[in-house]
Amino acid sequence: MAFAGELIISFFLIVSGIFGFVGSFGLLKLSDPMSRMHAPTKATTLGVGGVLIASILHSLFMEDHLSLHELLITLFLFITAPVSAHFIAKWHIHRHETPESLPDAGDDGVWATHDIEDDEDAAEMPR
Amino acid sequence: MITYAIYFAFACFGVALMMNLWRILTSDGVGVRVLALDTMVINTIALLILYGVSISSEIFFEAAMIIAMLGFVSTVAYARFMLRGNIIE
Amino acid sequence: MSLFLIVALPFLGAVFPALLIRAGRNACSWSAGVTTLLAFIGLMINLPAVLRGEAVTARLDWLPWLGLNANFFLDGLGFLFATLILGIGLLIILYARFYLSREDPMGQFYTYLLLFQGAMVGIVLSDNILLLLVFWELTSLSSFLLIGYWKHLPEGRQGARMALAVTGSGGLAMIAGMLILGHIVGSYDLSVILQNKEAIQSSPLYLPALILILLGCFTKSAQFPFHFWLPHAMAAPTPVSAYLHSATMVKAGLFLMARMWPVLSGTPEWFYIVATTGLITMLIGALIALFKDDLKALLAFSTVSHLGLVTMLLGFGTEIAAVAAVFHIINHATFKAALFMSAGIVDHETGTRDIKRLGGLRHLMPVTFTIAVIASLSMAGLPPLNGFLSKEMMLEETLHTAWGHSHLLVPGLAVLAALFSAAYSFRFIAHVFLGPKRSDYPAHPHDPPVGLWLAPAFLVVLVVTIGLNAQAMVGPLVKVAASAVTGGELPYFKLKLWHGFNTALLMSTIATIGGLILLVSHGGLERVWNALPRPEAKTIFDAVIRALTGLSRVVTDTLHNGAISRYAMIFVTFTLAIAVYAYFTGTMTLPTRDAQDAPLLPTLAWFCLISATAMLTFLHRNRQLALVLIGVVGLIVSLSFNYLSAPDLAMTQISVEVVSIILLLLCLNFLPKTTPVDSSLTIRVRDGVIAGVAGVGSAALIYAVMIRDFSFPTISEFHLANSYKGGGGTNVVNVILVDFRGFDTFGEIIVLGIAALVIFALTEAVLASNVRAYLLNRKPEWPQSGDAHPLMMVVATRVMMPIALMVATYIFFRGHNLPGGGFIAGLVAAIAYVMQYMASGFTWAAERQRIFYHGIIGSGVLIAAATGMGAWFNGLPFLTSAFGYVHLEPLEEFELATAALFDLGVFLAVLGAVMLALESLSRFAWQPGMVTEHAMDINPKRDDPPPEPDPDADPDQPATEGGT
Amino acid sequence: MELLLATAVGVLTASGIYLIMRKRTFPVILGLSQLTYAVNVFLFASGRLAINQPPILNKYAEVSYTDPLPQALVLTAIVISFGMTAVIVMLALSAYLSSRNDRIDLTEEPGDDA
Amino acid sequence: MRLLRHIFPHPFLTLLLTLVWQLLANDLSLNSLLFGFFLGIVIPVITMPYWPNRPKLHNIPMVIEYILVVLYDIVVANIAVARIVLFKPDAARNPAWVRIPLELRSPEAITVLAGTITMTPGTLSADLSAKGHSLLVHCLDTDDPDAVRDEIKQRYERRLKEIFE
Amino acid sequence: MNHLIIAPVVLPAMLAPFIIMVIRHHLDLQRIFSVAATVILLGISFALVGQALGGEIQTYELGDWPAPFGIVLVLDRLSALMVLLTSVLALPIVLYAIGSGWDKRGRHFHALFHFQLMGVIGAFLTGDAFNLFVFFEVLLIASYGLMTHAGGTRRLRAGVQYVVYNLLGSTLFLFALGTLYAVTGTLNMADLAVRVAEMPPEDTALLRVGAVLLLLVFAVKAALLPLHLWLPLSYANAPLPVAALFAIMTKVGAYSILRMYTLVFGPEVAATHGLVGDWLLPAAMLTLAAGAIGILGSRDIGRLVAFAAIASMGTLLIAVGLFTPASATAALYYMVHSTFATALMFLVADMVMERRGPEITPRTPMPQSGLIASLFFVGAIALAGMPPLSGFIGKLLVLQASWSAPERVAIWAIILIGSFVTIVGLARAGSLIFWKSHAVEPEPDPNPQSPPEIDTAPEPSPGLTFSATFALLAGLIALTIFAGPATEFASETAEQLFDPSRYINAVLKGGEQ
Ligand code: NA
Ligand code: NA
Repeated sequence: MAFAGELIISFFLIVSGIFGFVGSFGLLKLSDPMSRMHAPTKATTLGVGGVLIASILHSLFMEDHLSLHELLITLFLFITAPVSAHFIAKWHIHRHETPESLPDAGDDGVWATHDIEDDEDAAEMPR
Repeated sequence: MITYAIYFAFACFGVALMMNLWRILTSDGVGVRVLALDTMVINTIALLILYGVSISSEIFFEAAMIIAMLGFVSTVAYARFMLRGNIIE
Repeated sequence: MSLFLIVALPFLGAVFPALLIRAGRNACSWSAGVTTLLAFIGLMINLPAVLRGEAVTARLDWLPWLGLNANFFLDGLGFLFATLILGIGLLIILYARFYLSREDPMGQFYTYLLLFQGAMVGIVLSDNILLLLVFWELTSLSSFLLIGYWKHLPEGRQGARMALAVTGSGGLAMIAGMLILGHIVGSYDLSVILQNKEAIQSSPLYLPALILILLGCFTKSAQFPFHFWLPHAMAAPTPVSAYLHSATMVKAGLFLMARMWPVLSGTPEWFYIVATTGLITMLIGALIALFKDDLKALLAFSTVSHLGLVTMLLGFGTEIAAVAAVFHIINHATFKAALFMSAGIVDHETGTRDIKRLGGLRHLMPVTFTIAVIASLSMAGLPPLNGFLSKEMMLEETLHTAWGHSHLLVPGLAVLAALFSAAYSFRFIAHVFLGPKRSDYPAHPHDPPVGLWLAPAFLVVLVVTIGLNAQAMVGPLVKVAASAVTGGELPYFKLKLWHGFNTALLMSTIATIGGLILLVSHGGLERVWNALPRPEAKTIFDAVIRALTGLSRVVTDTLHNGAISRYAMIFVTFTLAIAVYAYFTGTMTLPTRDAQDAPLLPTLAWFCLISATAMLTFLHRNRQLALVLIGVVGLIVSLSFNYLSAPDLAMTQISVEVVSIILLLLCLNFLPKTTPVDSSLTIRVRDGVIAGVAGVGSAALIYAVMIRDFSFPTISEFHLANSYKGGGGTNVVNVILVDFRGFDTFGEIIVLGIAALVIFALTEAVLASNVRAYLLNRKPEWPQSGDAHPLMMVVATRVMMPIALMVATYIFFRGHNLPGGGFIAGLVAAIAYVMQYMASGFTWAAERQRIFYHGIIGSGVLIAAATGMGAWFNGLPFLTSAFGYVHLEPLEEFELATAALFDLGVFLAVLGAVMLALESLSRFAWQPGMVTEHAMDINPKRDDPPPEPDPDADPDQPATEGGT
Repeated sequence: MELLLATAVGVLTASGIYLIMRKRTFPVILGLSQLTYAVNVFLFASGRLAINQPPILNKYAEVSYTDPLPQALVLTAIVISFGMTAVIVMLALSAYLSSRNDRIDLTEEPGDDA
Repeated sequence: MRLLRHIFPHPFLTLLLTLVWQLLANDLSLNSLLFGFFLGIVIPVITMPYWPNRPKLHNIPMVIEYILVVLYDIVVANIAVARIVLFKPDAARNPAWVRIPLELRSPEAITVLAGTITMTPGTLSADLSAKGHSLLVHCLDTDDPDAVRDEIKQRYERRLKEIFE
Repeated sequence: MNHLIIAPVVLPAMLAPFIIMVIRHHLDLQRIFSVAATVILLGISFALVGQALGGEIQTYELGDWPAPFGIVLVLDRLSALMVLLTSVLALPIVLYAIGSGWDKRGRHFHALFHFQLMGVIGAFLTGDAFNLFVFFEVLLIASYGLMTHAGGTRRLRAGVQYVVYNLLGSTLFLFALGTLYAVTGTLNMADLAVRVAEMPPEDTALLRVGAVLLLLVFAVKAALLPLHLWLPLSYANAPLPVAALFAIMTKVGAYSILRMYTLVFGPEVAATHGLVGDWLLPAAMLTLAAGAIGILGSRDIGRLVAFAAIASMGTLLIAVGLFTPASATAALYYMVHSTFATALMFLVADMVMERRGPEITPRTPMPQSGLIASLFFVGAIALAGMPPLSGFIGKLLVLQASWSAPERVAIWAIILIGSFVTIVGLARAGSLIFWKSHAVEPEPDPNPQSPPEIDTAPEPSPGLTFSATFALLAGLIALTIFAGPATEFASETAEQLFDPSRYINAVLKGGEQ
């Protein structure tokens, strides 16, 4: 049992290490800015998730008590990582893309980041 | 066995950290740097937890949790600054 | 009457005119006159005692620690001077009442005058040289006010400043001299000092003390080369000139020389310094007076000359010379005051004091003429007037005086001076009163009312009567005064008009005849005089002051040029220098601790930190990048704290870090986004070197510390031992913060609260200024993206914010036993709110929930303080904690501690402070039109509502939900 | 370990001091921030370094603890310097908005204090 | 009923927070359960003004199904991404933008979808359209953007629609 | 347990939050509470002085933790004197601020004012080195707010400099405390004294560095050259009533030097020998010179008084730097004098500035010119150390105290020449401002929209402002008249200071060390 525990823990540790590496390596290797974003948001998150699971298992198998609070960090990361990525993507769109370089936005005409009010006073106007 | 696995993971995340640093140091756009910093924060969380596992201590949990929360807030703040200038509007 | 009262009366009298300004001119002058008269009477009551040779004393301990005591004594010398001061003072008060015009503020005048009078009386009655110094400097100050009395005259201003500068600086020198003297003797009491001639004159400090004291005397008595201020002081109203610059203040220096005569005189140093100065002053003063066209200037230089005469006599160091000096002081006071008043009358009546515009007044102003002639002839030293007597005595004394090896130098120059003196006296008569009547006087001259001429007339009567019957009139007074000067028995002398035909008479005759010849040839001489290059004292003085001011300005502006970058450089350099000095003057043993080895992880972190710092330093011009790098540094520092067994610190560090970055980002929004290059490469290299040295210094210092053990057991051993049983917590850091050193924390939250208040106040101040208009019209520097409040962020926040608050609560409650506590909890809670503000905007969030951060801060501090004060009710000191364990079925046992309440105060203060600061900063960006109506900019549910409206899924309209 | 920390303090100090001698408010604030890090770590290290000995009392085992006092001091110092940073940031911004000039020196230039 | 709505503005949030507290406290005891529940009530009341509307979850089993699907996708697809990052030359990759027309209307649902897209490897939701009717997705490497779109709609949006609307 | 010792800290610490919480929007109430609290503070201070007069040193152990493990407040003669000085200064200044309307030109004046008092008083009372740092920060951050009160471009920019410079000082403070703790393992000042005295002679270098860094921190506060550079711009651009209050802040620096370098690193302590003597005195002399030169070279009145403050700090630090009981006596007397005189002059400068602007140039006359001129004259006399006011006595005391110092000639020369330059500078400024303006006819105003109002004072209640100034003047006069008792008190205080064992025993309860 203990060996199985060790095995599982080690597995999670190694896998998460690989994903953690991939996440940052992708950030370095991938050339275009949008692609770069992919690697860290997922791989790194997953990597951390793996470490956290390893930690839970470690306390379960090695210290004989159930400690789930690592799940909380996982929860945080799963909620926040997409939002962070979303913001950075918006920054990229804002800076480096034009309405023409993006696919057509359908009925809405334009993507939200490009939806800039020309008139300074527009905010005051009733919708 | 776990010890070696931990070392391996340490190495992976340590190298990851260095790569993030390299990104921060060499990028030309602030956006990528913010992304790299965000990744760096997440990697440090992994390192902290790993370190906790390696010494069988849970003393770092709260710190890791707070870093996770605050890393998000600062990333959003940087991004909002780049997008809107004013981060609280 | 007590001496205290005599000294105090003029000061008391000074108060009345100031209070009576509105009561009219007469009230002012009456009150001044009456107090002076009272003091005079008080003085006269002591006359019999003084004449008996007794010293009247009055003593009061003022500052025994220093030896500065209010001790007064009245002997012959003091009596003589006090009589002059109060007596002539009375006459001046009378004269001034009629002299000053309606526009002149009379009350002010008398106040200043009486202040001066009191100070003078103080000088001459002091039995303590420190006390004397007090009065001495007071005369400088009050004369400054009197000279500058006519504020509209630039000459008055400059003259007053010059007088103050010269006499004030002399006074400062005298302070040093007096202190030395006091130290030699061991007492500052004159009566003691005067007994210690031997000790003083044999002291190596005798010469410094002598020079310093004489500097005071010479400046005050306008001795060469400090004589130049006196003529410029003539810008004062004539009563002032008559009083200060003929009769009293300028004689203070003479008084002091006379006072100190018993212990200071009799040495070659004394003779050569004092007598020579006096002789030169007498000669130069007389010479210059001859060529002055301004009546008062003429009289001023004449005064300089006569002061020189007395100084010279005192310098001779013989008893008879001292008698002559005392006698001449009396005589000069009478005729010179009369002359000043006459000059004042002429000025008053004709509208000019320029001799070139005067002449022929003898018929128009017969009374004035008479007074002026008698006084002038006395000044010229003609018999039978009193000036003649003392001049004769002076000439006689010069005959017995050898300067170096020469027996002719002193008498010769004295005759020359007497000759000039006669000449300008004759000129005063001839060019003002004699000659033909003129048609171009600025006014219509005639004799003034009796009030104006009564005082000089009285003085002239004295001039004549003393001249005719000196021994009876002033003989006893001169005797007691002179014996006070010499400090012992005097040789026999008798003041009389006729000593037979002797050398002195011959010298007098030569002087008189020579004077007449000079008068006749004045026109020619004047052309020669004007053609000669002469140093103009005022020009030089002005130039010196201007240069001094200019130099000060340059020095000051260069040193304090407002460049804090340079101030900081100086600060750092100085600190380094001093620290290095302190280090190398100390001793050092070998290390006592082994350094721990550095595993991979810390090395990586170190590498990150160094790289980020280096990059920050070199690329700081890109401000946004700099903030990212600061973030890296903060992250690594926080990690290091974690690694080095400081979880509390790590959490605090990272929370503070994030809030700081948010603040900086808010601020950078308005600032330029890049820093231009302002310094040359040289400067940058210099700064780099300084910074490098500082870095090496701090690194070496902390390294040296870390590889050594504490020299003593640390106090924290107590904290570790007592944290649980005395403080009820296992997190020792937290127990230290809220209990062992709770007072620090109390101060700390107050700092934070104040910071927020300051930020709030600054915001208000800036927004109340014209900055507001600028902010309203400000355009963003770069195009803003659309979608200010992205949907994803808003929704994520709705979940994250409650969780973050939960985390804050958790951190708060566990802090006493595990890492955490009120401070971190407060920051986390604040960040939770910041998250909300970032998601939906400040206005939207603030509109939904108005939070009075002022109140939160205040309540936080008050809760902390109240918790601290709770201990008072148990008779224990502020911040004494209490804790207990509660066991409630079916719950498990839990702890209740007052420390938690204190920590709640901390929590609230932190939360309130951070939020108030952020709110204030956000207000800069807020614009009136900018009302955020919705939590998120894009909400498809709001824009196209579903076919069947569901009340529970209402769009987030403020109208429906905001009111709760 | 000690050497790493000492050099880190040194580099942070040097960076901070270099930046506070710049002529604009923003880099000076950055410099103060760096200096704050430096001094906080310095103060922390005055209790000597210990790894894995947090001052959280262990009720069950005899273990050694790192010196808690410098930690408490640094905590106070961090909070205080945070307050100070907030004020200087705000003040620098106010000064900039009032004068439209972020120079930190007030050397007498014509029209400088418009 | 109204009172209940004020006490429990977001019942699921209350539940989540109670759970979060248990995780934080990291031990299951009556004390922590009661206190966690108490906070789970108080904190949503405090934050209610910032979450005025009340989204409803209609299909609880579907929630669990969805979570499992997503977790599976994350793990599996991450391996794919790792392969791309580690072994595929940059030039051989085909990054692409994809527009996903949305049927979802609830902001919560859209957020979950966008988050899912980002967390599942190979795709990243970059932006919404101006009125929120389309989602802009970036693909790391795809030859057929339309297939990506269809799979997202089929695999995630469908389920979310059932959960939220 | 004598809770009175902590009362002067707790009172403002409670009042200020109360003001911002409850009566934030009611200026009148704020004023009433503020003045009332200041009066109470004054009462407490007198009571404390009364207790200290007995000569017994009292301690207050916060949290009931024994020294040196907890924080302890110490009431000895010196701390009592300083607390009294602070509250005596505070009352006229708060009255002036109200009378002149300065308190309503920005927000939170009264709250910041009381926080400032709290910081200053705490610094005087504390017996713990780190707690001293905390109170330094309290008083500093409150001073940042007061210095920038009411805003304005130049004030804000000067404020940035003031804050930056003091932040450097605070950083240095922490470096010093870290070093001292690292060497001695304690923070309590009495305990520090014990341990420093027992320091092994072969290991003093680090201690010396710590000690000297601490001294430099205090030197910054005390405006010792060349660390005084922050002062002119800050004080001249602060609201001048605030600058008047700051007269006590520089004294905090002087106090700390006196305290630390008699108690902990005293003249007898071998380990830190020569740290002060070698350079503090010359630096103090140069400070005096720089101040005096600055007075002569000033173009505006605020700066003039700021330099006068520097000069008087120079004189004070000369006395402090001699480190003998006699010089400490002189220093204490001069400290009180300098506080009142500087404050008085700042208030007078404010009156002038409010009426005719800051420049020292001839201008049109101003309302109440005569009265203000008299006050200026008296203030100048005090600052220049001319008789009859206490400045002269203080100067004599300092000169006297330096008699036995080897640097006597230099000290005397600097002090006396400094006085001379000061006199010339003040006379020049005073005659230009008050006399020359008398000469200049009220010219036709270039801006017709602001007609000169000659007879109306700019303050809402000039009665209050003048009373406040006269109160300070009365302080100076009292200090002069009662110079005997005052020096007696100072000399006993100095004796207590130079017998650190009394302090140590009181704090460590006879020393279980
Ligand atoms: Na306690
Ligand atoms: Na600091």
